[in-house]
Amino acid sequence: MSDPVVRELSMMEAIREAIVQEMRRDPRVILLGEDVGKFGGAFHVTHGLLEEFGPLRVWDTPISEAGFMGVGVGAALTGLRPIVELQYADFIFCAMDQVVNEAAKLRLMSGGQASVPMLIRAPQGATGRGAQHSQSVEAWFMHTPGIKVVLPSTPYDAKGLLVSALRDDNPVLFLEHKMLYGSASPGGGKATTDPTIGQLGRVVPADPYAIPLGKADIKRAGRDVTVVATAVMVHRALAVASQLAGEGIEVEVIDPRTLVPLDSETILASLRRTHRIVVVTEDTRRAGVGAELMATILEEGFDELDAPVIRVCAVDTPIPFAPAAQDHAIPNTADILAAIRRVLE
Amino acid sequence: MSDPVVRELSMMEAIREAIVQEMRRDPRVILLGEDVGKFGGAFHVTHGLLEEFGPLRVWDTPISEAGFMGVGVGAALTGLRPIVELQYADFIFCAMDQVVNEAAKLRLMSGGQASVPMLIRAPQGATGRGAQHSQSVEAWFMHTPGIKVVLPSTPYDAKGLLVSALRDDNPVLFLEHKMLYGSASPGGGKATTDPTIGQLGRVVPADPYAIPLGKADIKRAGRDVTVVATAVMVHRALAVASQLAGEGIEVEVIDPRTLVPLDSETILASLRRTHRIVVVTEDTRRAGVGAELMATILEEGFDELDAPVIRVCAVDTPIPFAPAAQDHAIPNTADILAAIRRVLE
Amino acid sequence: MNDFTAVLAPFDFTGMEREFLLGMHRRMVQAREFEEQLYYLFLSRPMPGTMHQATGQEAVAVGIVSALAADDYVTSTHRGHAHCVAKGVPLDAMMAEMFARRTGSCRGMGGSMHLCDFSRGMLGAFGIVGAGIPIAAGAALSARVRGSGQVAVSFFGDGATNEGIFHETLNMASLWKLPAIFVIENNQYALSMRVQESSAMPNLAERGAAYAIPGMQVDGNNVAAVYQAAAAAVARARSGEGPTLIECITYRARGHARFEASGYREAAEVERWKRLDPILRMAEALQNAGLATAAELAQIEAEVHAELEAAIAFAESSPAVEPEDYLQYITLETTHV
Amino acid sequence: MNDFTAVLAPFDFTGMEREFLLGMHRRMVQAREFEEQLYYLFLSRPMPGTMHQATGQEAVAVGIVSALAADDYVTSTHRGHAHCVAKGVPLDAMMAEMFARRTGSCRGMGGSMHLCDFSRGMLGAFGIVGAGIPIAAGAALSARVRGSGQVAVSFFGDGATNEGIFHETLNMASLWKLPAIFVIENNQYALSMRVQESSAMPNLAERGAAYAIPGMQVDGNNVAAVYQAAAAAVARARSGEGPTLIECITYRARGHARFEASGYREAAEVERWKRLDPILRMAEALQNAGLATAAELAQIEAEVHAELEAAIAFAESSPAVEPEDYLQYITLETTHV
Ligand SMILES: Cc1ncc(C[n+]2csc(CCOP(=O)(O)OP(=O)(O)O)c2C)c(N)n1
Ligand SMILES: Cc1ncc(C[n+]2csc(CCOP(=O)(O)OP(=O)(O)O)c2C)c(N)n1
Ligand SMILES: [Mg+2]
Ligand SMILES: [Mg+2]
Repeated sequence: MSDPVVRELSMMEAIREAIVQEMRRDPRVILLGEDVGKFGGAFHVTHGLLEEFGPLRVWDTPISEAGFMGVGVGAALTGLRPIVELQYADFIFCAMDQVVNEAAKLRLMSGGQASVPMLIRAPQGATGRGAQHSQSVEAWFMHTPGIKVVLPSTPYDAKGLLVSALRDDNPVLFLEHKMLYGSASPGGGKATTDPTIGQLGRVVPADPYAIPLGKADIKRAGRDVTVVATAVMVHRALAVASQLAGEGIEVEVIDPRTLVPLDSETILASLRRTHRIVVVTEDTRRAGVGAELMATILEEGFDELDAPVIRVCAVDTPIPFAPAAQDHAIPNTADILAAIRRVLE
Repeated sequence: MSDPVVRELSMMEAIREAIVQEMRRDPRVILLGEDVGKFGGAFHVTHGLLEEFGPLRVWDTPISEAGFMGVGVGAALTGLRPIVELQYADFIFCAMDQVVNEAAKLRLMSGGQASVPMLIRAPQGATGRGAQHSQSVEAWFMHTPGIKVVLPSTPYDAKGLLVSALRDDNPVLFLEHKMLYGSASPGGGKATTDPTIGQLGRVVPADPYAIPLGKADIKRAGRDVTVVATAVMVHRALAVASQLAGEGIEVEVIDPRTLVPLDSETILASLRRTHRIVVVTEDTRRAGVGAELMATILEEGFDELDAPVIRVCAVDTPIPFAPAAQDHAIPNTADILAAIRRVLE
Repeated sequence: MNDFTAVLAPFDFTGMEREFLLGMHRRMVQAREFEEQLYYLFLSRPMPGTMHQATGQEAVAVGIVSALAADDYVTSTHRGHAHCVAKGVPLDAMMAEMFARRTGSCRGMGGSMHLCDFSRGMLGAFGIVGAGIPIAAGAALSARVRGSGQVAVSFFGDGATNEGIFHETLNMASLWKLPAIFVIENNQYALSMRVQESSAMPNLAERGAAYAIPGMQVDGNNVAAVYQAAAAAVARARSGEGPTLIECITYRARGHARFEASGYREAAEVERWKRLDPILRMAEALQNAGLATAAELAQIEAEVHAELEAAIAFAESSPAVEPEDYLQYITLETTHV
Repeated sequence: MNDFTAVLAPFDFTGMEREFLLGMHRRMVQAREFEEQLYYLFLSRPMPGTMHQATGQEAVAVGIVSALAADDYVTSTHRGHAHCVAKGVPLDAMMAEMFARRTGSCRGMGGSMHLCDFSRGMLGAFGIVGAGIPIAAGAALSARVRGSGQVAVSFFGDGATNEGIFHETLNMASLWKLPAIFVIENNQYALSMRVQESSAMPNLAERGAAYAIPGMQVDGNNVAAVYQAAAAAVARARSGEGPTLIECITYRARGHARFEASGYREAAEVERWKRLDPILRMAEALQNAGLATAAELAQIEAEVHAELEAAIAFAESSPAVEPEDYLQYITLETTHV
């Protein structure tokens, strides 16, 4: 047997590859979204799919988020496995009723008759485009019973998680951080980059593989303090961890990868080793992901804590336009560093 | 000076009175919503207002939640103070974009030029009508920067909080628990009741008064354990407190009344006396209000805790129809009692 | 619709078999009787939840669904009992659902506003006004993709046409020529709001033109007329010509929800519509056409009455939902990864 | 619009003063120059955020807004610079906003997609497609309630007409006869989607009929024709007759957003529309009518160019936004309770 083929891929390419491979494998998978066909998607993720799979599999929709989300629900109820793409996660609020009241509730309301195997993909995160194109929406959906939430931080994870999400029989929200795509938006401009985003997880097997939902990944092992971080914050936490290693402080960085289901066991196991924990997320603080992680840790790991958990989150604000203001509102490496030092005091 | 007039009012009557008095005082206050005029509102709250204030102040809308929410935003931006009523809080998801992306963000996006003095009223809570008419939506909006969230538990509080909410210059979401209305829905059926909901706060002054947003209320003082509860859960917590008083356990029951802004100081002051705390809310658990309260307590009161905080919340599920199932999903007095006993162990 | 007479149509049974016509009549009687029984149940004992009666609107549900095949899809509304009956959902299971029993169509998890039966293409009643519209379009799209030849019908009220989702869905369905049929049950009111107060274009069928969708307006209290319109729309849908919008003019004989007094309506109006009751009219038309005798129709009523008594007995004797039942229905364990 | 020639209108300046016409021309040149300068700024240095050019569409913004009073309201879109220029938002403040400076129209908090100026009735550009539509209706309702006589205009694209919010708002505006004007900037595309691919009824003005709203289709590259349509709509609105839907046929000369290459368009189409450039056409018409000489027009261009240079200098020399500035804008302290 020859070695499996691996290449370096950007997250955009990794997601695209997962979609293409699953669409080849399973004729029930279809795509719905604005400009996903001819144009190839606002961030190029669905480039070439219309050509390969044709208009019965790839549906260019009008600007009608609620409508095509509902179409996705109806298709999922009747034997297909739609992928619904939103151009920016902020626009999910236009389709919120179909996500929260229909997709997520139908299974229960029907007494188990219905299943809604629908994957919603949405690019999110702050990249300087102002308050209506910058939000991190995971907490709203973490609070929505009946839907799973995935938030990859690397191309490798993205491919494997997308495969699982697509094969899952429940609605899944798959949130892709624009800063991690590693590709320009064809809507204009160059790829948004962040100096802390390095080579992590860029090596991706060519064959399909599945990373189960609900399995956290220890991105760096360490004995002194646990940092739980998601998406871009994984990279910022790793940058800080490298820096602190120089001082002899070993930071363990855990990426939950999926928020629902949440692998609290991996987090608590780490806490039992380090007894100190910092949580870093890009969503806003109040009633956000950080709050839930803290509550879970408090409930299940109170006796293990040598110091209060610290959460590092975005300020409770719509994201301001000016880069200096945006950068203040979003956690940066200095914020993470300060939190780690505080929890170690 | 004669004594101020006080009467017993239901919460429905108290809210109605506050609206009427404010509409008399301030010609900028208008009403928008389905069946709010001629019919007097799905829960009778706006009964008689069309007659008194006429069609320029009371607007019966088509079933177009996103549309009339947006109309409310536009009216608020241009000199009015609209009250937008939703028939059930579950329907706010149809109008979510206007709430999250417009109402809540406009002030920041405009660099402080805009203000959106809009009050959104919505009845919520589980009353046996199935998954699409039962939700408690506060956590989604607690997580929405730029909007305040009010959740009254008594007629007295409701009147005073409504006055403040209406005079506030920011968007405010005012959530009214259907079980607390004390009135039948004219849509059919008798008033939904709960044996634990007694006479608390039914005596309401006839004159207008304002209860500031961000001021919690200690509904019962006690030295042994603090219970933070909202809406119906305040009443259930009080019932449990009475029962435990018979055993010599003194429970302090705190109703935050507003979730944004949150009066964490009153909660922490209580914790400094009792050192044990239970949080009880009707919204679902994951990334809910309970999580935020726990996180806040952990951050600011970690050293005061003699035991882990316990949250008692709804199960992470769409609310099932069957009463037995609904009652299992929602916190009841037995759940609260068990949590208090556990935190006292 | 102030001038209902404009759409009032004589009963034309051309091309319909006696069995078929009596079958439609029976379905209407079943739907009526199901809700009338419920009405008294809600009056006489504590029943869980609430319910919205479609009394007086039965011809819409039955006429439309009678033009469908068993595996075609339907989405429904808060006022959904008649659609379910028409689609053949067993009365026992429907009644058991109203009683919140384990034997209910939705295992007691849904209740009146969420009745569904996926084995019969009944994709669900929706308590969110308008929510079923795109879901039907999605089912139609799915049928197209799978090449199954199925069509999908969405029922919704006059009030629902003012939701944005109506607009978004009809546009897509037309663009893509989906095999979908959009049925407006124009019962003149959305709760207290007359259609003229809530729709700037109260002739709702004309809204189809905004999407290049043919709009038909039919006598919604004439089951044969409704059937005929539906049959034409189904043929259009199956042949790939795209969706049709059918506005059925009808009337909600009872209140909006159980016991809602409808004080906003004039007694004379209610009386006028009583004389146009779809079951009465069909009974008369069947007799006039010599297709059934009064005795035969009474026999149907008696049989349906017995069915409903049996359904209630079934529901009453069925096991209650246990408190933790629901936990198994929140998410589906996926095993095939 | 495959057959644009159907709406191509000759310039008719009847009843318009020379000053007024030159003023409109100047506004168009300002809008054009503002965006062209930005284009080069984005090419030549790191600029914050993104921008969407309305190049080729200036006559819509200027023609419509020229029919408004200073205190009338406007809501705009992601492609909003021209609307702001037309409404008289100072170029300095607009440019400073693009540079994220404290002196920007939105204090650097909004950026290109959220430009607004409440002192001039400019209620905001919205980055959510369609979001400004009900907000304009709300402003119109507010004007009615306050008896102020103001009207409100909402600009939005052809793509935006497929959002449900378009439907919900137009229905309410018509029912309530609000003093509102809905302006479709039909530039033939929503990002990559041609209007025929996204709207089942590509004649968008006809969608007004679904709400009993008069729909007009105008040559959107003819500022005088746009103005005339707007003036009629404003008169209708102020006299209480209700809203008007105006579809302006135009073309997006540049990509969807900065540097977007628009590979989905044919070069011949782009070329054809270049010859229909609204500024070129107006310049020609002014000269043909003997209202301006080439030199006078060149003078305007030179003056505008200088204004833009000044605006850029103003922006560059303005203080940057400080990291914590935004904290004061999240909520408003209410003191009057
Ligand atoms: C999104 C949403 N808004 C409001 C309601 C409350 N509501 C339930 S039924 C109804 C009236 C519906 O009118 P129509 O569509 O004409 O149907 P009908 O009740 O007449 O059958 C309203 C306002 C709801 N269930 N969902
Ligand atoms: C709700 C929403 N959906 C999608 C987008 C992404 N988007 C921005 S502009 C645009 C195209 C808009 O087309 P149109 O309304 O015709 O305006 P134009 O860009 O042509 O001026 C899209 C899809 C958005 N900003 N908001
Ligand atoms: Mg109706
Ligand atoms: Mg366009």
